[in-house]
Amino acid sequence: MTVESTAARSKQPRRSSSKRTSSPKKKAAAKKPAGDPGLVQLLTPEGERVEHPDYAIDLTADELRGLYRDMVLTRAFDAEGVTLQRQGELGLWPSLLGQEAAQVGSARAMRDDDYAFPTYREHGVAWVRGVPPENLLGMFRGVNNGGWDPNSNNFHLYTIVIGSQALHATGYAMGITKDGADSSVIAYFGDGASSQGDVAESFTFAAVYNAPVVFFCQNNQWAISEPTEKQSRVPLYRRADGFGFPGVRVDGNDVLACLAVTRAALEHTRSGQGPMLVEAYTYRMGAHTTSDDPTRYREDEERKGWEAKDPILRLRTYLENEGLADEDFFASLEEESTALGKRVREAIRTMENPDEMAMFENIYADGHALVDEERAAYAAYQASFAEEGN
Amino acid sequence: MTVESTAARSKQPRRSSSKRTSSPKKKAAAKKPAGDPGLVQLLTPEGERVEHPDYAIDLTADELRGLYRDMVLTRAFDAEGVTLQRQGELGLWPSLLGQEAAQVGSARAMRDDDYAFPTYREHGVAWVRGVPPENLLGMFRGVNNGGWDPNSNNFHLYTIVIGSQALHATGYAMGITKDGADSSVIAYFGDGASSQGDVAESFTFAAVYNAPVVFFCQNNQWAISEPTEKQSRVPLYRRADGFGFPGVRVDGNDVLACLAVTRAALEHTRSGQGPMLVEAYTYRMGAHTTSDDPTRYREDEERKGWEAKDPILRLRTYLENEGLADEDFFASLEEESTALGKRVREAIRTMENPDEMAMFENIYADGHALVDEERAAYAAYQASFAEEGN
Amino acid sequence: MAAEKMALAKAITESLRTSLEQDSKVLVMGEDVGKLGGVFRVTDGLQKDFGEDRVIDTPLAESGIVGTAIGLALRGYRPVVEIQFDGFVFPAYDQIVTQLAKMHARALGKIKLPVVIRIPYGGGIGAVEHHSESPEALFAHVAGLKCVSPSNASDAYWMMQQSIASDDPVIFFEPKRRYWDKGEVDKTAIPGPLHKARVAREGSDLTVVAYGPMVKTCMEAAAAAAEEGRSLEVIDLRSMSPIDFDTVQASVEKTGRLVVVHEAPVFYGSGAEIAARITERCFYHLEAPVLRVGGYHAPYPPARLEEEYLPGLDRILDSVDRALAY
Amino acid sequence: MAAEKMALAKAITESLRTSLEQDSKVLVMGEDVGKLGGVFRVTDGLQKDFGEDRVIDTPLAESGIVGTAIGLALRGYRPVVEIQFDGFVFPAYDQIVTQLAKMHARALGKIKLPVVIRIPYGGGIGAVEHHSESPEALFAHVAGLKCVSPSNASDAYWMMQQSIASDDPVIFFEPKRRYWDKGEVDKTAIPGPLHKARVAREGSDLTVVAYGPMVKTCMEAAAAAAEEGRSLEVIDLRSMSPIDFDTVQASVEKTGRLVVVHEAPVFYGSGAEIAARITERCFYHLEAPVLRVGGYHAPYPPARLEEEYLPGLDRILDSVDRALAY
Ligand SMILES: Cc1ncc(C[n+]2csc(CCOP(=O)(O)OP(=O)(O)O)c2C)c(N)n1
Ligand SMILES: Cc1ncc(C[n+]2csc(CCOP(=O)(O)OP(=O)(O)O)c2C)c(N)n1
Ligand SMILES: [Mg+2]
Ligand SMILES: [Mg+2]
Repeated sequence: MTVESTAARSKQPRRSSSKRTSSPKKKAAAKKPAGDPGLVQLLTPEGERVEHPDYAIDLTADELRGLYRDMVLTRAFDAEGVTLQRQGELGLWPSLLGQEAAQVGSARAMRDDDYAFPTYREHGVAWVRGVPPENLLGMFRGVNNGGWDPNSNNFHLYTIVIGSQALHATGYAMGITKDGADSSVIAYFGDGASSQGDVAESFTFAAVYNAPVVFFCQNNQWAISEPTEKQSRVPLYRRADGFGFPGVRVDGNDVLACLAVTRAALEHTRSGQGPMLVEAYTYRMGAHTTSDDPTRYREDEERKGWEAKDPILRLRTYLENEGLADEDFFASLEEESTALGKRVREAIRTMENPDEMAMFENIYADGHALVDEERAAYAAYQASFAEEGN
Repeated sequence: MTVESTAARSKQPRRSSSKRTSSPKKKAAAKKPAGDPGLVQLLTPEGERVEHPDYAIDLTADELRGLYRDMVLTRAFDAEGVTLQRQGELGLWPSLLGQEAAQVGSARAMRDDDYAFPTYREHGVAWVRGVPPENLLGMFRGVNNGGWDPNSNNFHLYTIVIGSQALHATGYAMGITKDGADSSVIAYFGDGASSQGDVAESFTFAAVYNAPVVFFCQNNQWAISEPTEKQSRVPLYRRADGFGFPGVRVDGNDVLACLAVTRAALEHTRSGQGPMLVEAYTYRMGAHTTSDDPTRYREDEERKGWEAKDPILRLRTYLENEGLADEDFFASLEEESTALGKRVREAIRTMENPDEMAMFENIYADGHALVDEERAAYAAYQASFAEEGN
Repeated sequence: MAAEKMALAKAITESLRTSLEQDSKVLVMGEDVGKLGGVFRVTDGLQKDFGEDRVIDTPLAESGIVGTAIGLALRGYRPVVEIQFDGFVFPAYDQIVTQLAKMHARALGKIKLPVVIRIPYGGGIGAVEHHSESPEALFAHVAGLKCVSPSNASDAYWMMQQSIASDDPVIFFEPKRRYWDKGEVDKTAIPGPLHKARVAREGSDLTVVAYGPMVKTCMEAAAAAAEEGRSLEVIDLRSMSPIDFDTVQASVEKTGRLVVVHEAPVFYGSGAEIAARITERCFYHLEAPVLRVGGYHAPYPPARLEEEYLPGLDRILDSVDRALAY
Repeated sequence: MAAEKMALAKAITESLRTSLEQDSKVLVMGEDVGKLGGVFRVTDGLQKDFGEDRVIDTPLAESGIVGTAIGLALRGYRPVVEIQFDGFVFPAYDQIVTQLAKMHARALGKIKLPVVIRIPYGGGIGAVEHHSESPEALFAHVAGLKCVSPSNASDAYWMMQQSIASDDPVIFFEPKRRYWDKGEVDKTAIPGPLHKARVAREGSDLTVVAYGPMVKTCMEAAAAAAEEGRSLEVIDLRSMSPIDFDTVQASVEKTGRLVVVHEAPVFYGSGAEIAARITERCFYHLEAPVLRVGGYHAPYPPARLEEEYLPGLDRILDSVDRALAY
């Protein structure tokens, strides 16, 4: 865990915290969500707390501010990623803008000993797991292909080949069962990824072996230029049913609902009932990556509609309305954001290129004669320039 | 169509045949199936006709005898395959014993212009489509890798890599839609195959493009030594639902139900509603192939239990009880079976080995310089022996 | 003379457009090929003009794309499939190797599968992992497939149409880092055969064989060598399966020396096949062993190292020097 | 002396058993590996003795098998995966090439993936399509993987344990048509390094390199050649990645001639790599070009033609003659 994470992740779900924010009075006032009854929501876009029969949540003011802070800081360094790409410091940046609640909420549901298998956009999950943002940026700068130690935060490397990590997550979860442990795993993937055979196979394996894995699908409505209807003609959460495990759709812009639903899903897996699918219904507010031009395939109207559902805004409204955070909190968080952006910027700008001999390293754990030969030949070749230079 | 098929496949579903066997009186007497309510059944193992609210069927005596004859003859030449393998005439034979109803029933539901994509065990489907049995045996003798012309009977080649053909079937169905035709496609595969990513991807493509394809899964309870529970923890027909199309489980040993359900499924696809999944619940009575030894992994008890549900037996009982076929019919069918066995045996025994130069043929439609070179070199090499021999 | 100057990517677009126009059975399919026009804009505008029925955005599943393309081909269509990047062809590898490549033989010729698989390949564009690979040897080894790669706009234009016209499956490797390089395209010309190599520059001291993105680099190397008084003959192979060994042989019989250059790792790469076969064909002509310049036996490195990883002028000339020193 | 005579398949069984006994992290997984003991009975009895938790029957999905094996390895396990036949490895190819091979490098060494993938490979058993292929070049080209193949029971026994002990992914090619061949296995011996070639027969006129199933055929060819007064040195390569070029080079420097033999198609096959590299290393020693004997550029043929397709004594000796005629 690094200092920037809001709170140390607990070894157990934080269910017994004492100070609760939703007083009975408040609870009584809570409304049923207005929208899709199949969509789990605990906080409306307008910042109103609503109850859901199956998913209760009861957080301290501290915890609520912590979730808010996680989302704000994630958004801040994500924006920095976009800027750094524009400035040529990064080759590419896949922004998570709009998906902060899905990522922070789900990741905050995890225990330290749980394991996250991300795709390439889970900067918010990484943040919560305590992976320093600079580490994430390295691969988009082109200095490595990942390179953080997955085991130091139980946060696997980003996986670019769509869907592959769902199987790694499942295998890891199978291993947990073999160890007799009660940890769990979250496999993150997108709406587009749901079409990959690997994801279907991971559903099969997880179901057959009762593996403790939560499949967390961020349906951000788009797979680059393709809307979700190009991947499925029914809501994605329903996919699970055909494999024999439950699926649920949660408002992916509602951090409370994401936290509550993922927590319940993780508990479900821990109890030996096998996997669960969570579809977080959200929106990719930005381009697919900095290389993408969404004006070619989607209307700005659509984006605008989702702006009203912003995950950060609604929690802020709630915090303000309930008097759970004061101006100082917001002001100091803004400073913290700026500082984080600066820190990331500086870290990137001073990030050194790898030594060219690194090409020949870490290909094999136990070595390989050809690699040795090629390394030596390359070194000799490089040395020949030095000689010529003499 | 070859002469041995019972009846010319009609261009339209044979719904308007005049002479019906189930008189109103009989209908009134029909019982609801006793077993799993989710399992569509029209003929009990005891040979009693039962009704199903969603699947009516009304066949002439001729048609019923035809189905019976198809099953008997299929079983006959299938048995011949096993014998020929034992005698060393074939390298391998995958017997369909027990699955005659699933195959004959589903195939009889097809129109001439529909297309079947089999796996490697659909001898009964091949039979109905009019593929001469000898042609099927060639690949198991090792004289070719399939080699019949798929387009002459709209029956694709056997596909050995599990699950692959589901995608071919789906693509073919997508082409039908593009052509504006109202043909349909059946993709055959097994319970084991349901785990393959390719099958899941075919579900996705078929659903998204509304492709007219019926996924016909013969759940024969085993994938070599693995019971279906190793592939799924819920009934396989439910898989479809998560992809947004209907699935139904039919008694796979009930040829009437298989015909009725597949007919309805094909109609469903023709109406532009996209794919449908049919799970035919059946049993592989024999070994996986002649190379397999099922005593290593399953109890003979199980097999015995299924013997009582034999697809041929129950139709015979029905025909006899209803007076729809007389002794002459059964006797002459037995002769016909013997004759077919003999014909296949003779055809196999006299089947010539391919010319060795065939190795170099049909690799490319438009030729390939290296193949030409290798062909020439091989011919020269062979000729060198002839010279030495002189 | 109808020659136009256009970028290599644009030449492919035009070629696809022409094919779509001329044959109603031609389809274009892949991820994001529709409205977006593909991540490299190679299919730009095609869906608008030919409709969603012929220019098809597919679900995100490469095995599904190739598998359904096979089915469409069985129904009489001629699908041109786009794989978004080299590193994403592997989920489709099974369908390509066990089905697409073998079905014609399996059917004793009664089935033809005119499917083109377009793969933007190779490095040099500063991309993240899986976006810079050169997997051609993994396809060329497989009988039933043909593998080609244009190095310039004109070849891109013609070879694409020839590939679509071919009744065999063709893996069409597009040198993505040359997409924006412009060249003359004469749409009225009569193109040579698809699988014939081209002598891109004549020379007498040593033959350099390359294809796709490396042709340009080798031409630059030849120019640099010329300044040092060395005459390199550069052959643009164009086709990795089949390989036009005759053209290479003729050149090596003249020069006596051969260097093969490709981006793909050298180990088990196409250079090995060329070296082995040309050595057999030209044993008495070779003054030096065939030398190979290519990628190392390593995963494609992060972008900041790719200049070191990829064969460049210096590494090519170093091998030329070594070959000439024999 | 503890040597026992046992069949090659049995030696693998014993080796797996020993590994399962010695390291509780070792798992065996695949289709039908449990009760059935695998279609070749290589895992016979293991599930009975080690339980379903360690000898795991998997769903019928090769990508899933390899993908979950990777996940298990990430959790600290050492999975030994069985692919039922050579032709069925391709659905797993993406996981092998893009994940298994590259994750160690992606993690800058912080992840190790000790996964063994067992592939019964090669022909000669009269099987139907997809059951007789030799896809080793498709794996050896890929950095991050190691590829080995034993030719005899003793090597099978030791190389399997060494592969399981290796912290790198190993593709373990089992010469299925030699499964029933018996050989001495000394379980108390100290085995040589996994990737070292072995001089299987000494000779002076010409070197023959082979691995896996072809070693026996080459030994027979050498015996036949000896009767005609020709002394062939036979090298059992044992490892296709890395390749022990030093051993081959030493031999070729002595004999001056090399024939490489494998079942896989020659075009882009391992023989190409060996020919190219040995020609470079031994340019002045070679009296003849390196000749290759292998499969044709064709899908593996139906069983009735495999004798013609596969390299046999005559075709090997024909190439030997040709090499000696230079
Ligand atoms: C196997 C594979 N095919 C194609 C790509 C190229 N690609 C990268 S992201 C992407 C879309 C992914 O969409 P989704 O799964 O919804 O995730 P999102 O980007 O929306 O987070 C595609 C097609 C890839 N990375 N891997
Ligand atoms: C991709 C692939 N993996 C493995 C095999 C080996 N294999 C042949 S049949 C079979 C079991 C198939 O079971 P199922 O799908 O239920 O069909 P059934 O044989 O019962 O008809 C297996 C594993 C194969 N042919 N293809
Ligand atoms: Mg998405
Ligand atoms: Mg089965």
